Amino acid sequence: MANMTLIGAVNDALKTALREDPSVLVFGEDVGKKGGVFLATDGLQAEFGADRCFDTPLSEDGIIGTAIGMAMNGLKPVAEIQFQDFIFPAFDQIVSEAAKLRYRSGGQYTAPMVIRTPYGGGIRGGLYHSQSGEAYFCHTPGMKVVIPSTPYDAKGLLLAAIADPDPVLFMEPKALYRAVKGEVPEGHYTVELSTTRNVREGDDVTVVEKAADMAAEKGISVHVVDLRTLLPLDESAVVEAAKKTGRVVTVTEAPRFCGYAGEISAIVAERAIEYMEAPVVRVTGFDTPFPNTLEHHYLPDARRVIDAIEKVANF
Amino acid sequence: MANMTLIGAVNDALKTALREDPSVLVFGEDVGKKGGVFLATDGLQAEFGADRCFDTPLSEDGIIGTAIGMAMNGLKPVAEIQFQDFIFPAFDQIVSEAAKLRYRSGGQYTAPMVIRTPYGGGIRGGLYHSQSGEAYFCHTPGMKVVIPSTPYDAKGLLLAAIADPDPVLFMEPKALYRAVKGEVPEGHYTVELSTTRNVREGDDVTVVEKAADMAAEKGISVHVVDLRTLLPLDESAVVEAAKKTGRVVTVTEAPRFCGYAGEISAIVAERAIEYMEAPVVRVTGFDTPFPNTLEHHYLPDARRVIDAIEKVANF
Amino acid sequence: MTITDLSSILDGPAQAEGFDPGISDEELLHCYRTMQLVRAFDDICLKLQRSGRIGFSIPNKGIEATQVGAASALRKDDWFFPSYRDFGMAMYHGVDPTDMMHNMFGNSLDTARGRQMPVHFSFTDPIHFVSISSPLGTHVPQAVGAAYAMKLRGEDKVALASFGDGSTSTLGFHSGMSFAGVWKAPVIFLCQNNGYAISMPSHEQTASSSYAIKGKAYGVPGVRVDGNDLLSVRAAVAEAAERARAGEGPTLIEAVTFRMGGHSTSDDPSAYVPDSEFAEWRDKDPIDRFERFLIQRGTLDVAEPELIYADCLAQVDAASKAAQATAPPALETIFSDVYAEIPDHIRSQGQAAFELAGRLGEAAAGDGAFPL
Amino acid sequence: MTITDLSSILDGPAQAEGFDPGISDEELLHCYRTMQLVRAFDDICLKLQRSGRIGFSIPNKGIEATQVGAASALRKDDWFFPSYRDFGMAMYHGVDPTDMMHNMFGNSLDTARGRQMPVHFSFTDPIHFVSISSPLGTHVPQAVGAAYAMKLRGEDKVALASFGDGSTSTLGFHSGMSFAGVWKAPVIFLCQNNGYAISMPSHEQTASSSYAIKGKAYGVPGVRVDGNDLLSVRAAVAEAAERARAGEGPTLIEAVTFRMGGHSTSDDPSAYVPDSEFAEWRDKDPIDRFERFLIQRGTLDVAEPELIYADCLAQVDAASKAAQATAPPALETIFSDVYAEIPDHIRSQGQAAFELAGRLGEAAAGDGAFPL
Ligand SMILES: Cc1ncc(C[n+]2csc(CCOP(=O)(O)OP(=O)(O)O)c2C)c(N)n1
Ligand SMILES: Cc1ncc(C[n+]2csc(CCOP(=O)(O)OP(=O)(O)O)c2C)c(N)n1
Ligand SMILES: [Mg+2]
Ligand SMILES: [Mg+2]
Repeated sequence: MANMTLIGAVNDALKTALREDPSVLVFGEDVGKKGGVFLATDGLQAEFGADRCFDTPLSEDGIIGTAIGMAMNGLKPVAEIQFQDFIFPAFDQIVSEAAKLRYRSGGQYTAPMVIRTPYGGGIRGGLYHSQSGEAYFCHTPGMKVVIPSTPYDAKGLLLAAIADPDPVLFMEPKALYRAVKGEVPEGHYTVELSTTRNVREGDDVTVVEKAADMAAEKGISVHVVDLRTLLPLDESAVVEAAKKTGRVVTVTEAPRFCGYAGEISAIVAERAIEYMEAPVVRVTGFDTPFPNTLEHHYLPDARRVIDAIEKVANF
Repeated sequence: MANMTLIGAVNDALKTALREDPSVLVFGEDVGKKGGVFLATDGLQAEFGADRCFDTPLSEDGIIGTAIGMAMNGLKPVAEIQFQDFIFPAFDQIVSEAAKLRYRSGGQYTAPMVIRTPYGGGIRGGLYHSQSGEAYFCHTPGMKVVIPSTPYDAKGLLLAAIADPDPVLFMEPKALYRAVKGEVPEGHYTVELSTTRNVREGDDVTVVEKAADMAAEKGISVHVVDLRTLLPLDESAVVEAAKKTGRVVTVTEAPRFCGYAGEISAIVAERAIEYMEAPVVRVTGFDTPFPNTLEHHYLPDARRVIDAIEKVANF
Repeated sequence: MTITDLSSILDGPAQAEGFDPGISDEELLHCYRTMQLVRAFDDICLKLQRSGRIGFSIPNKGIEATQVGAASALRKDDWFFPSYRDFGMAMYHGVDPTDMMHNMFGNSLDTARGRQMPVHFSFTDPIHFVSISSPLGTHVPQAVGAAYAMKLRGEDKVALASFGDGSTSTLGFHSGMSFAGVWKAPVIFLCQNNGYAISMPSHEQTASSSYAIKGKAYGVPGVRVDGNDLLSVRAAVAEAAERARAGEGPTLIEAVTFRMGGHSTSDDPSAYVPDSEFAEWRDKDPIDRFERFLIQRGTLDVAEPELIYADCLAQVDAASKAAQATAPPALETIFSDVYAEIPDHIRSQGQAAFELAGRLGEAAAGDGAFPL
Repeated sequence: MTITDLSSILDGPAQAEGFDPGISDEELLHCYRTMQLVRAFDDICLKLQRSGRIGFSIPNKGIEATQVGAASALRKDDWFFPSYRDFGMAMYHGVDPTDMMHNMFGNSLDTARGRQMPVHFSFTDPIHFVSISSPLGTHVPQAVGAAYAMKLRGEDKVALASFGDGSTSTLGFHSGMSFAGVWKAPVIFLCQNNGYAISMPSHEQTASSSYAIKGKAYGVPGVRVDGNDLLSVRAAVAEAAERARAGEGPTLIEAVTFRMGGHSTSDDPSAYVPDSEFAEWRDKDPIDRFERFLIQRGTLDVAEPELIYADCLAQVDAASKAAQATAPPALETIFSDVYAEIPDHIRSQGQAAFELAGRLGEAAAGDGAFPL
């Protein structure tokens, strides 16, 4: 066990995978000599050589396109997209190719690969270094989408993603990179994909995703579920948690309209509406691009989450 | 008035716009000499010349990227993407650029333009000539997303989209291109964006989007709402319709997970849950890529819609 | 642009007395027969489409030499990343036309399990003929990635990415060429310049003086060959493969050819291809030219072509009958192969679909095996 | 790659006795002063960033001649599609450093209304300096579209798209060059080859022999100039602009220069730029070289540079103070400018935010004006 930051756990997972499996490769923009703009790949090129950890030309389409070809042909690419905001030039490769290759070839060709990318706000990145684009990929059958929120999960989920037979988008909450620390086992272990984590048990309101402790002080008992894998989602866990309290608040940073939080609401409205004692509420980023100076007003932080919890609890 | 198909109405709208406004241009792959693979732009190059209706190199990124530049600089581009399935190479230009230009420049630069594209199944197009990707764009603040379902609406909405100061994705249901006919006024008229259309009045179940007449025969009175503009949505109209019957079924062809139908469920669960007398149900494409031979099982057709209406009515 | 300025073996060296193509007669005949098989397949597909039995097909008339010439220069363990207008490559290496017909009908024996449109083949045996995708250009960087894997493992293999003139404008062309140049990946880029991208003439697609010259932007050598000359294409690809296997990196080959028909069975080229252009190219038919060469050197008897074509037709016809007699895919094929394992939400959607189909009496034979 | 093989005016013709640059002294001095202003702006931004008053800035040291040389060859009614490392172009044409500082602080007078990161400028007056986007390369086809509009209306204007060496690998470069070539659009592509794309050395970015040669793939003439020589860049851009205005289409200019520091204030180049490379380029500082030229020809007095720089510093310092004294944007700026008119759903989200901020006592001065 070692006490690590979330980004340290990512780095450790990559090292573990590179050591264990010679078919694993790590590449992307600036991941080699520089070790990544956030230093997630620090030290990898030095330890594993420039054949297995290397920089690429400035083309996300090329990064993902070549990764798919590698994955088809026996390698296990772990590609980095420097910011999730810059994944869109590779959207066609992800949505049309990685996600559909197994299906369209009847399983003859597959793309087992991992796309790691930092996402989310909180670093004063403005429109293009802050976005949370999970919904685009969660609407894409064939993709898996994973978001860790603790160092332990980051390493275990990343190793599970690398071992997975399907393409996985691994979204790293960059605001948490160095903000959270925790115990992380040495060597190989995995956290099973498509399982949720109960962050906190409670009876009054179910909060889906990460949330605050402050509501409890106001006498509301909050049950918090961290989804960990957004797709394929463990829907039953969400439905059970919703039924338990009869009140649901979902929190995501992305814009609300057609976002992931809406999917949670829809699942609840379809499978547990008889249990609901209050509106199913979403606390999300606004339906605007991501601002810069005022990002603290944009983010669905504790103040907004608590406000929603109180409203739902007192409905 | 003339009796026209939906694609005829699109063609008529384009001609009307080209005639009225010298800044309007129509371009894309094969829209010139050939008049488009569906013939939506038939005759335009002959009438308006190759300066105003022309073919482009095979790059959707180039089509949308140049359209944005034209729109910034006083032209009114109406770009065609041959199939919505092929819009993804232009995803970055749409999501990062067209949608965010006004915001990031404080209104100094804007991209008033229309992207027309045929979408949806029903033509045995398999994975890549059948998709309904509206959710990707509806999760993108700054975009408008419009879908007509009658010839009258097709012309009026397209002319409204062309006159709109914001970028509009105009998705044409290709299965309806020649399957529906209707009266269409000559010359200029518009159908206001962000207004819904009550296709049919009823009391028992509200069906959002296009649906069947058959449920009525089974003694269920169905209220059908055609959204027409998916973003910005006239949410109040949806909420009112939901409250009226207390039972809601939403129909879309796209995969369910994180799709547009879920947004409707979420709005209802947030704003009208007290009125609901049954689960809010989605009838959608499955969470798989679009198949070919079995597409009739994949599509949310009348059999599946009626099944859902009955379940909800009898809940 | 005329093709006379191109390096052509059939029109050049092959005209000389005693010319030795360096290829066995058996191999020459296999190439010839494969071209005829492609044409027979096309002809039958056209009939099937016109009679409504299949929805769509893509004709190859005029470009058979490019496909077959390229395939003949490569080995069975090389990887093919084809376009939809390349299936002669698969035929050359022994893919059975019956397996291709299963795809045309999207039936239960289709390797794509009826999920793709016709002509979107996928094979792993006897060659890696990688699942064809409709979005253009995406396979180009994929071929480079597959080639990187070969290189990393020290294998003696190459990847071929084949695409049309129009596809050079896609992002995949740009990224694939960029990465291949930098990585010196063992990949061959074959640009089939067949005159048009649907209705867009090749000379309006780009202002560059040729497609081959585009290699300059990526440090990738570019060559331009007569695409209607099987020997020229074969020679160019053979040389590129040799370079690639020797670690010298990628090559871009422009094969100048012509699509002697519409883009697909849904397309009418008369709106945009001048008659004169068809007439000009008719004289350069790649099968006729190769046939004349084989007859001239005595490899083929004047009477044989007709017999060979008839034999190919019969083979394809039998394939088509077999495919038509095969059941459509089972309902479960909608829900499987999205992931390695079917996740809960897809499983329950499948169960609902199966239940509904059963209730409405629509479940087909085989649907009972629904393994959800 | 050394820059000595490049066409350079300062090192070449300008060395000759009686050389006439064909530019007025006033104009030469304006160029010089603008380069100093860029450097002063950089220097002050670095201090502001190090002291935590701004979050981020992008240094321009070493590439001032490329920016200012290019701008000086264009007119005020031309359109600029810049990268984030181009603001000298705006300064040259008279954008006030105070307006730029408002952006660095993202305050209420920022034209981007505090929505963008620092250095992402947008101006319409006195020039069209089009809103800078972080995603690389996207502005390249946009410049081509804007140029198409100019051409269609028969205007005598050009668009300039400026980008780094790394950005030539993006899709936007490929599509923009393709379309411009075919359309003969009046656009100038300026590739600032400054040695690196963050940590990626320019010679690993592509296997092509230069960036200028990439024009061949698109039928766009490519030229390569000494980017640390203001006169060379100016001459190349002037010629390209003349061609464009005459209807002869686009030009790709590679300006070979060097980024004398990190990619941004967040970057430490010591991990990937060898010291020797910095040393080599230090001697080629574009301001020093131009300064020597001006002093030699008597346009500038030896004592002036220091005064000019001090003057620029004072101007920028005043700008920075003014920006710091300006209030942050009002809360409503989150919700406006998404669309021309605020739609209902955004309006109600804004109302909720405003209500909450009010309740928690967080509403700032100006928020009361929330026009929702
Ligand atoms: C990304 C993308 N855009 C558009 C299309 C529609 N489309 C199908 S084939 C084709 C033309 C292709 O031309 P070319 O690359 O020259 O190949 P050819 O058909 O001539 O062999 C087009 C535009 C597509 N399949 N993918
Ligand atoms: C599409 C995209 N991918 C990645 C990035 C992250 N990024 C920002 S600057 C940069 C390097 C750009 O290099 P170059 O084009 O040479 O410009 P320079 O910074 O050297 O002026 C990268 C990779 C981005 N902004 N956009
Ligand atoms: Mg072609
Ligand atoms: Mg650079």
